[in-house]
Amino acid sequence: MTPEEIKLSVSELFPNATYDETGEFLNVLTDSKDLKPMMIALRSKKEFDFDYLFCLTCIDWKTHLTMVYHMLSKSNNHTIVIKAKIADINKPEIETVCDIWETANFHEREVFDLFGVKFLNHPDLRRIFLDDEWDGFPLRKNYVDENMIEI
Amino acid sequence: MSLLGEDIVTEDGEFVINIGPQHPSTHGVLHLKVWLDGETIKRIQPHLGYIHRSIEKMSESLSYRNFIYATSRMDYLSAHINNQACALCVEKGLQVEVPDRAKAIRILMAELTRLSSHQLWWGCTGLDLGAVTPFFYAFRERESIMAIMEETCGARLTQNYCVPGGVMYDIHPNFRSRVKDTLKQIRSKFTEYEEILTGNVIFEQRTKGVGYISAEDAISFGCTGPTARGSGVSCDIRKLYPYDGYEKLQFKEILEQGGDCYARYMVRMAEMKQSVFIIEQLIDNIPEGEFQAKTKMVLKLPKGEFYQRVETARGELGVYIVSDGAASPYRIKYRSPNFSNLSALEKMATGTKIGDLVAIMSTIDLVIPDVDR
Amino acid sequence: MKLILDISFSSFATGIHEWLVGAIHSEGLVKVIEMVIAGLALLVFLVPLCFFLGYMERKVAAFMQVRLGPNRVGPKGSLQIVADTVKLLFKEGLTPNASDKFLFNLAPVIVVVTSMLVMAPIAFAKNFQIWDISIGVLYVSSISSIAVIGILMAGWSSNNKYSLLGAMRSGAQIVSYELSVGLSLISIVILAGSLRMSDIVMSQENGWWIFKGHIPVLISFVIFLIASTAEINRAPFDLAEAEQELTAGFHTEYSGMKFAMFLLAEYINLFVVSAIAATLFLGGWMPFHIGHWHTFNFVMDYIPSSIWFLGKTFAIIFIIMQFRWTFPRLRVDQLLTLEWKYLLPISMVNVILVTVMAIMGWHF
Amino acid sequence: MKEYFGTIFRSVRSLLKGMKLTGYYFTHPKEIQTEEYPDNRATLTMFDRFKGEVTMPHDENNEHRCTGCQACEIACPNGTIKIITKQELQPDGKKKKAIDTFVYHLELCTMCNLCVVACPSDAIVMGQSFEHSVYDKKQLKKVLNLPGSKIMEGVE
Repeated sequence: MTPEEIKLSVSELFPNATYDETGEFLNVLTDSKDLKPMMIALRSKKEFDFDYLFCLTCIDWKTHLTMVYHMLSKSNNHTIVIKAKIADINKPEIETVCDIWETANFHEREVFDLFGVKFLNHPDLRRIFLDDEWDGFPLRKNYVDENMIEI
Repeated sequence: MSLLGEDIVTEDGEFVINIGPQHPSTHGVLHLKVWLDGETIKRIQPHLGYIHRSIEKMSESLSYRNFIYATSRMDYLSAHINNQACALCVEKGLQVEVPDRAKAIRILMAELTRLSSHQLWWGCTGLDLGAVTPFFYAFRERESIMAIMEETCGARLTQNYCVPGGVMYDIHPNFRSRVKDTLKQIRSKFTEYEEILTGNVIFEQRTKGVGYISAEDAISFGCTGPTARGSGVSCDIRKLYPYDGYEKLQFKEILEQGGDCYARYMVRMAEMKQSVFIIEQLIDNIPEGEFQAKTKMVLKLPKGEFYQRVETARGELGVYIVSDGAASPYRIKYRSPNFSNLSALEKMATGTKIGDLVAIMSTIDLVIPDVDR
Repeated sequence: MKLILDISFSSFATGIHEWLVGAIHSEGLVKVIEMVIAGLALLVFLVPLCFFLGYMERKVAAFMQVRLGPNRVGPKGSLQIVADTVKLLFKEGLTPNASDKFLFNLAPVIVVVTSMLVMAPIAFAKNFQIWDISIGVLYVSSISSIAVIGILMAGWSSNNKYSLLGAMRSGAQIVSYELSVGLSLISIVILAGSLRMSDIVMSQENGWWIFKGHIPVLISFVIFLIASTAEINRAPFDLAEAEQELTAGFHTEYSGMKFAMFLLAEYINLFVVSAIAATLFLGGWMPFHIGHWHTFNFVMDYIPSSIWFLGKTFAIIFIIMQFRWTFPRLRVDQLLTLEWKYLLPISMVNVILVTVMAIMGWHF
Repeated sequence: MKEYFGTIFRSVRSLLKGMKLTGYYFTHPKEIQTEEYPDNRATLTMFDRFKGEVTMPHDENNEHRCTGCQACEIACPNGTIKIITKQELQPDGKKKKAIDTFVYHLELCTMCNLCVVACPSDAIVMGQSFEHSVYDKKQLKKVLNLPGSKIMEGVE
């Protein structure tokens, strides 16, 4: 499907979603609460069939966090980017997608580790790179480490 | 006695061993916690982060010219391809047209890198399965590729040859003849590889039917590169989303349907031949012209997001740059192939023996710095 | 030259015996002193032998792997292994706190002592044998299986999970491969009609068994080579150590001198296995003779018997080393499949064939 | 039964193939690849582009080409280079910026070559030396401009 067609089909299902087509891919902007049903639909509906989640990350915009999901459909060969806004930066929470794509398991643990986003219903949400005792979330913009050397 | 103490066997009778972080076959500092039943693996839990260097955080404070060098230290065996991905992503943001000569040089270097990486992998696979000798044969050929790298880029492993807009300097005058000699040497040694490892009955038994992963699982786990192509998933970025002029070249995407260690092995063996084929097409047809496009002294990407993916020797590397218009990236994310491939390890290895775990790890071809970043 | 050497061994021994009898008038004491002398002679022979085998292994491996190998210490690196031994001697012999200390220290001794005991009935040259026991072959196969106790002991007492896994693997492996080794030895015993080593060697006066025994003996020779490689835990059957899987297997926790003893045992075992193969299948110290070519046979006789024996032994050692540096390692279940599905049935059938051949007198 | 013996036959053949190859290399010592490194130090030459360390070439008059513009310092991703400048009195009475010390921290350098590329006056080049190990970390901090050196005539 072309980005326009995807946009039409998505907006039929989720009228609240907004779109951003300035970049390379079609960006669908949504709220963190609406994410899970949208992801389930994108994975299971035959016309979308986004079976390959190739990138999952988070961006700290200082006022809020944005989860970014890059998805691809191997069968239909189209790409989509879902951006879920997490408004509460002090206690960020979002539904996990690792029951839809297995790869999300590790990537969500990475985001939890470095951004502190809590993924609800994640089967094994532990820090993946840092120690369990680590204080703070290093990729947040407000993270300060007294050992950090400024060059 | 002490053997029945809690040190060795857990309360519910499970036998847990820690493979790594210092272990001969984890290829770095991977730490696997393995639950065993006799020799059979019941569960695996990878513990990562032993060489987490926060390259993503570092890059946020470096300029667009400077952050590229750090990616050589991610997947150090395909350092050039990592650099290429970053350079391509920055070029996408700047909308710079790269000269054809630079593109050709980049592809040549990328394929040489892939060749050397696969050769090292081949040697290590033999080593992991207990055959020490292939390792030295592989390194013999790899050495001549390293000499090419050293002559043109000035370094053997962490070349830092790609810069936004092209390559750092032109190829060395000896480049063509040296590449041709190397290809001749490598072509003649492929039969040796087959004699000592591929056709060996012990090797076949160790790899065939071991570490199976289905195509659906491979996609779901986000496996890419030879790991996924061994299961029949078409995922070669060079074919699907060509960059730097791969669309003009003739080569095959290697697919195997087996899904086991042997299929992954065969994919890589065939990819070596494809790389040789690509280099042979290009080596006499390097276009004349500039090796670097003119760029500004200080690079500033426009506000927006840029995603570039390339095919490294291990799979799909994605570089995701979020720019706020400043001279350094606001957020940068490397979607590293090994991180996703590693997550499929548990799926592949559950129910196999310890010896198989070693075979599986070596055919996934893990590079731990790329996992940890 | 040949005569001098051959006579000297027996006359030397007789000379010592007579001198001892003359000096000490106690039969028992003379026996004890003679035993001590023999034991010391064996030790004096073994240490340089192991140095040489270590050097040989490194060089063979290096040449097969397109590299030079040790070339720093001594001429062509020949003293490298001596330097390594000295280093091991001076290293601290660690004993883990949680280990069973008595068994932990006993294990390497058992492994070394058993491998040395097997040396006793081997005929190194004409008339040069420590103990020509009448059940030589049986003695060899029974004593060599004690080594597994040492390995199990080492693995268990280290209180290390890798060691335990390695020891268990080794136990399963040695117990099953013992059968094939035994059966292939039996085929020669049937042909020679004796268990005594000297008789077996003498029975090959007119040709070695590997030539006289047609294909069945060739098969049992190959089976013996494979099975004994497995029994001495060498690659491709080195599952008990399996560096890439179990780091160092049963001797993970050993260091210093105790580790050196395992190494020593490995090389002695290698030599013993090759020596037995040479004795049983290739005629021991017996020179190479062809039927009625008297001139040829005469020339062959001029080569000293000890050279013949060592030459054959080292040829087999080389083959076993080449196995190690060529093949990948088997997995533990495949190892057992190989034994129970292939080697054992074949050697059983083979024994029957040999028996038929021996009864019918089809061999030369 | 046929399959059973076929397996044996094929296995033995594949194993012998491998042994043939190792046997070939054992009997052909000319194929040996080992470079006897410390022994061949006298004859060992690195490739001319080899990136060993950053050096500042001086000519026979003890003059270098560094203007102290700090482009390399900005280009360096690791803070390897620190340039301390001073104001030098010119013969015509004007003051001109010049380097006092060019500090190079070898322990931080990743040999990425970005400083050499950035230099507008070709004052620094990559050296060929690669034996950098020392017993004290302090020895890795180097001053590249030689004592008493000054800038070459005509370099701006």
